[in-house]
Amino acid sequence: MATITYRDALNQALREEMQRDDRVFLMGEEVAVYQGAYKVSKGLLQEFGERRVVDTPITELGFAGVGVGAAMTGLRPVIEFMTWNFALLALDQVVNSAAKMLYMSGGQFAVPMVFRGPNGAALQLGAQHSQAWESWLMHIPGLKVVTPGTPADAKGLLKSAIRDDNPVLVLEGEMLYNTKGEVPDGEHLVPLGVAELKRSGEHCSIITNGKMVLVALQAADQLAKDGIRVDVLDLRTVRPMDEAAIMATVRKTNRAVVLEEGWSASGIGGHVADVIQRECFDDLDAPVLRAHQADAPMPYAKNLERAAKPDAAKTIAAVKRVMYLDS
Amino acid sequence: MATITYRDALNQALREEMQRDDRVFLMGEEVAVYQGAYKVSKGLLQEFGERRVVDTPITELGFAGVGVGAAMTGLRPVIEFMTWNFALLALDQVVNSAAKMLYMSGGQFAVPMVFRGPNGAALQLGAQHSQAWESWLMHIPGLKVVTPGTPADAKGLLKSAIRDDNPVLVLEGEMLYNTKGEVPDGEHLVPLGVAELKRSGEHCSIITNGKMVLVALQAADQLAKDGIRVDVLDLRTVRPMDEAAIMATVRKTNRAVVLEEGWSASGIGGHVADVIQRECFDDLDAPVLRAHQADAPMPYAKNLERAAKPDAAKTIAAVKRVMYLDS
Amino acid sequence: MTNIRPTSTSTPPSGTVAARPSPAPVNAAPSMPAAPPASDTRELHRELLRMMLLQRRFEERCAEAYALGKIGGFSHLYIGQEATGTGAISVLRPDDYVITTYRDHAQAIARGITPRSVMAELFGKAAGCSHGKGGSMHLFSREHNFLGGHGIVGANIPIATGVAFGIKYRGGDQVCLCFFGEAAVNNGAFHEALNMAGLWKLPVIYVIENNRYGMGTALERASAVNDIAERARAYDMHRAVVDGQDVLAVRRVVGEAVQRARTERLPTLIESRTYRFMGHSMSDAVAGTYRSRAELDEQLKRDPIALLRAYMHERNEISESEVAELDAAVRAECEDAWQFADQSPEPELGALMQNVTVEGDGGPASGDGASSADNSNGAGGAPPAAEPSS
Amino acid sequence: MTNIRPTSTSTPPSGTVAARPSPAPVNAAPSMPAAPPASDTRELHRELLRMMLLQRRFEERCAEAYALGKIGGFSHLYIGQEATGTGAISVLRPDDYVITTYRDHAQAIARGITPRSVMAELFGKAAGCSHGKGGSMHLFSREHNFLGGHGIVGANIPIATGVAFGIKYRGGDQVCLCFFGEAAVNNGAFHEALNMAGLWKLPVIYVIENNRYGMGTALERASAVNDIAERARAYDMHRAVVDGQDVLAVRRVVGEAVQRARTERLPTLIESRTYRFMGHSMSDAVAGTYRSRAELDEQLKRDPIALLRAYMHERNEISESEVAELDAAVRAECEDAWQFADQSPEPELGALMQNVTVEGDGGPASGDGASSADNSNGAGGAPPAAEPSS
Ligand SMILES: Cc1ncc(C[n+]2csc(CCOP(=O)(O)OP(=O)(O)O)c2C)c(N)n1
Ligand SMILES: Cc1ncc(C[n+]2csc(CCOP(=O)(O)OP(=O)(O)O)c2C)c(N)n1
Ligand SMILES: [Mg+2]
Ligand SMILES: [Mg+2]
Repeated sequence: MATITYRDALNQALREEMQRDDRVFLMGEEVAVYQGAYKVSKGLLQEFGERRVVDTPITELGFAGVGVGAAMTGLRPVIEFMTWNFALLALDQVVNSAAKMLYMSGGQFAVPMVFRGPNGAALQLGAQHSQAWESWLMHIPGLKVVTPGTPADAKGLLKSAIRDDNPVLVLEGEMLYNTKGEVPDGEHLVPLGVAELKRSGEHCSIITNGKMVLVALQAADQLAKDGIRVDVLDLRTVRPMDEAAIMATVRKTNRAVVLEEGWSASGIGGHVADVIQRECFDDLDAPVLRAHQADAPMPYAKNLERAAKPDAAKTIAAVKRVMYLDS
Repeated sequence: MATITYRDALNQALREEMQRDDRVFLMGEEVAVYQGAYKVSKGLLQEFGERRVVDTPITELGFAGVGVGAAMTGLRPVIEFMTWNFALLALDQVVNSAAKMLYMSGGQFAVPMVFRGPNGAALQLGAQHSQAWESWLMHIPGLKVVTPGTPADAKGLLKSAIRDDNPVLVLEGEMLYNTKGEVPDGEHLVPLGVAELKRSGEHCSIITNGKMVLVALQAADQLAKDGIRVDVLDLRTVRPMDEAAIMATVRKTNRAVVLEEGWSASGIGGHVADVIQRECFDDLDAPVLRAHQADAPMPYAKNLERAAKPDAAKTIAAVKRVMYLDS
Repeated sequence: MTNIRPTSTSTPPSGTVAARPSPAPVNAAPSMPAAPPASDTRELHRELLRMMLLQRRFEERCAEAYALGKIGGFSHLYIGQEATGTGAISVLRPDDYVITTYRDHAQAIARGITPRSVMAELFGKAAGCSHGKGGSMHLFSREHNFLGGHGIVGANIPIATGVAFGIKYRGGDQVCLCFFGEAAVNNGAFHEALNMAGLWKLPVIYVIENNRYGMGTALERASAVNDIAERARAYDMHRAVVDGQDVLAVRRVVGEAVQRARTERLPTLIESRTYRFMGHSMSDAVAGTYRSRAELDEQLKRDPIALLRAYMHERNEISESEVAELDAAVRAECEDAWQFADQSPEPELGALMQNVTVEGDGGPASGDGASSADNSNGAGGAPPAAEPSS
Repeated sequence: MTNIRPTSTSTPPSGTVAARPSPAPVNAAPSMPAAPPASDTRELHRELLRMMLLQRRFEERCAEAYALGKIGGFSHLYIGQEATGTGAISVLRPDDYVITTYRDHAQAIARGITPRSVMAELFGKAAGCSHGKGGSMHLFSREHNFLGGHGIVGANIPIATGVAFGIKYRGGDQVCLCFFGEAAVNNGAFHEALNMAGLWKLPVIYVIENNRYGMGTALERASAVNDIAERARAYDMHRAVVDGQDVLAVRRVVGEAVQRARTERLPTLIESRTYRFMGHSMSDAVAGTYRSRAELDEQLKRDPIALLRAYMHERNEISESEVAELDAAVRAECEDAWQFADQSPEPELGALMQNVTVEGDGGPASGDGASSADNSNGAGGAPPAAEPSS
């Protein structure tokens, strides 16, 4: 086991899959000469050349479509969005082409490709650059959506995504790129669609994904000091969702908080809460509560941004509330 | 009270608001010479001329942005998307420009405009033309989203939308355009953010919106034959959502089914179910159930399409299940 | 059904520069290599005629079936434009790729997809070329490298560019032929894709079918520049304009572009000037709203089938009775397609949840959209359990 | 701070065709109307110099503040490009509109927004021109018709087109000036917007700031056509190329375009050839990755401020000591802006839920994102109730 950064874990995944399979190529803005806007593709141009590491113009819609065409005819593109914020411009190709091609063609044309890039807020990037898109993206049949929260999951999920025969969206975290963690040596694959219990407790379940996994673990640490032991369930893949794992943790603890990075309206947290109330109606000792971003565009000012984002304190408050421990 | 079609109700709303306020104009594909792809704008070119009824090239992103610029500087554009399916190409302008401008500018630039057009599936239009977008669109702070289900609401909500100082999205129904209903004479405004109980009963609540209102009423009629009387709550506006009305009906019936047109993952139904389990935890006699589109792109074949769509039968089955009447 | 694609040579057969009625002024009509033997030429012309006639009769039956409710949804007919698809596709090899828009019935047939499987698709049957899931706007055939039928204006243009990227990536010598209407040229997808194709030098041929209208909007009311092939300049790309009613001219111009793509890996933008004889789709009146009856009548004089027939008559390549025979044969083929489609079974209900993802195949039936305490689909991975459709 | 916009005339003051160092070859440099009196000219030149110096010193302080963590997020400096924004904005009237990208600090100042309120915005303070909510990429001022600071490449181009649509709709004679980088030209939004502006003849001036790179990608690696003003042809639009390091040339060329927009309601596409002296944003190295030190050094010789100063020296319009005085004055202004920003209060926490919608204003504080049984925000209309931030 080596301890490496999330960034290096993604880099390894790309490198290994490109070594393994000549059909895999990386395309996006600044992925080649610049070595990636966030250096995830560092060294790949040097190793694989211009044919397989391709800088594009600033044309998200266009190069997403290029990926779809290449995938339909035998390649396995990895399309990098510099951030998922810009992918908004490309969603027609993601949703109407990539996600539906297999179905519309009656099973004839699979679209084995990956769309990836950082998702959600970093620090003080303002309203247009700080959006978490998993709630939207998981809405669409035909896609798979993964949100790795640790270096090991980053590597293992990205490798599985590249090998999957469907369009898989990989939502990374700009704030995660520098985080470190142990990553198993050698071939490391994490199956799509399987959640992981990142921490085990019995009083309450915190169900989360992506960047919020670290926040949940922080909250769990602090709660432990008060003698409150929680399950932290990392969904890892948000579509397809591992509902069995959700039910298992809730049936154990009888209480749940869903922690999500983005906005609440028709958000993933509501989806998970609905699964729980439907599947675990008689197991629940309290309503499921949620922690999420304030229902506003992301402000720039540091204090407002801090107030807007979900964090350990808000998660702890929610846990205490579902345990009827608040004031 | 005149009985008119949903189409004519929208047409009246546009005409009256354009007569009232010279700043209001209509722009989109085929709205002028062709009189609207679905004839909603019939006669408007003749009455208001080319200056105020403007045909565009097939450039959804571009003309959505044109609307934003015009709205920022004093006009009140009504932008028609031929259908919301095509609006996918324009979502960057809707989400990143229209919805955030007021906030990013610290309150300086409001964007008083309407984006409107038919939403959801018609008949056998296939995967790319049959998508219901309310679950996505209600996710975004800064927007208001309305989904009129009757001619009266179509007129009253569109008029309120045009007068509102925010970007308001009006999701109409292609299958509704020919439906008829009574519309109050004279000035008729329906306030944004206020749900309406379309039918009253005491055994269960069906909570729904848009095109599904008619389906819910059908279901209610059939259920009544079995002696089951339901509330049908039409949300009308899905953002901001009238949570008080949801709580009121559930507290009355203690059981709820949420009926939505689109897909289930991170859908509006999950959002409503979450509101209910959170706010009415102790009032519920059964888990909230949902009826929605099958979790697949819309197929073309008539029998598959029928199986994919939510309908009265599926709604009835869900109601019976929450009443523990199934088998 | 035989197809007219030469299977091994990449040089389009020709003999098309002679004194046939060369109607509209066309900018780009370069001279051709030496003509093949006359009998070949005649055979080719007959096949082009047969192919266009087949498409015409097929779509006449589509209109009929639509009126009877056997075809649902939209249906965008190609009647009047047959020369463009037929001529362009006729110069391809089987391993080349074709991608197009919602106006795809006739092009699918031109590519060799059987009228039976196209009609079955339009009837929403399991035997359809997209197994009943695609419909009129989404015809696909992997066997024919026919990449669909796309419903979003402009969306097929970047996809075509990606297909060409893939060809170059693999070092192949195929080409990708991409059709779209003149109204799509104003869309951002066109611009982004053509810039990349020009920049990266990809083997793709973009054929603009300029039928003068995007739905009800005349070219001049939507485009700042009316000489649309001019737009190729913005992408450092070869360009050509061709009379889209003249199947032989289309063959020649597209043939050149295909040659260039195959051997030099260069893209070309071709404007084919044509006209649709029917409404935009079945719900659109043929004339009266946005175009006059007189304009239509004028254009009907340049029916691509009549033009080729007249040309062949002139050269004594076909007799009236041979034309009648051909016509009878294609009518029979269309009747057969209709009967086949009509009698074919609908898809099994279990097909609903198949092909959502690759693994989703073959799962149990249903997923009818009612999730319940014991049947959640949601974003669940496995297809939902079967459930009585109440 | 005084601004250099002539307030009543739409003819740009000039006197700029004389023997100043006219460096890079420029395609479009039409002759100008008669020069205004010499003293006016001198005053104008001084003001242009002062304005550019102010921007330069201001952004040097931005870099410093960024390093100290007083400015967060991204910060895209304009250093090296000042002549384009300054020259272009200088010919506008107060009631004209300006819209730009994330590289907006200097242009905001050129438009007359005070260094204090720009710096306060960058420091995330309530006194900022966007009240601390926008940040570096989203500077706005209704008072100055400064329509932002937009972070999505290309997105401001359709918006500008809509502003011009509005002007024409109301029958006004204002214009809209829209800045963006050369990399944005490949984006679909550019294409769609310019087509409409050309088609509808809207009073908008698009200024491409061609600084040769979009982030780390050289123009030639992203654009099929390198002579980017050529693209105006695709939209039937006037075009011009100008030396973007020469503030007087920019004034002249933009002035002409403004005149055309104001009087004839016609759009123009201008390519201003410039160079950024700093990295793309604060995290990007100045040279080494995608451009060489040598290239940068070569470009530094054409500092727009030095060029104007040399020109004024030559014409005896300014002395060394006067330059030093100017510089001292703008440095003091920047120091004042820093102090002001530093000492200003952060926004109240209650601001978080204000301005989400027009009605949302003035609601109670908080909405910290934890919804609970007694505090749901979700898509609820009212801002959530205040809640201890635990
Ligand atoms: C993005 C998008 N916007 C609008 C539509 C609706 N629509 C379908 S076809 C069409 C006209 C297209 O015209 P053109 O490109 O000239 O092709 P033609 O139909 O003439 O073959 C329109 C507006 C669509 N399918 N996609
Ligand atoms: C749609 C979109 N894609 C990518 C980005 C990230 N990005 C910000 S600036 C930039 C380069 C823009 O270059 P150019 O247009 O030449 O302007 P310059 O920065 O040189 O002023 C990129 C890729 C973005 N903001 N928006
Ligand atoms: Mg057309
Ligand atoms: Mg640049």
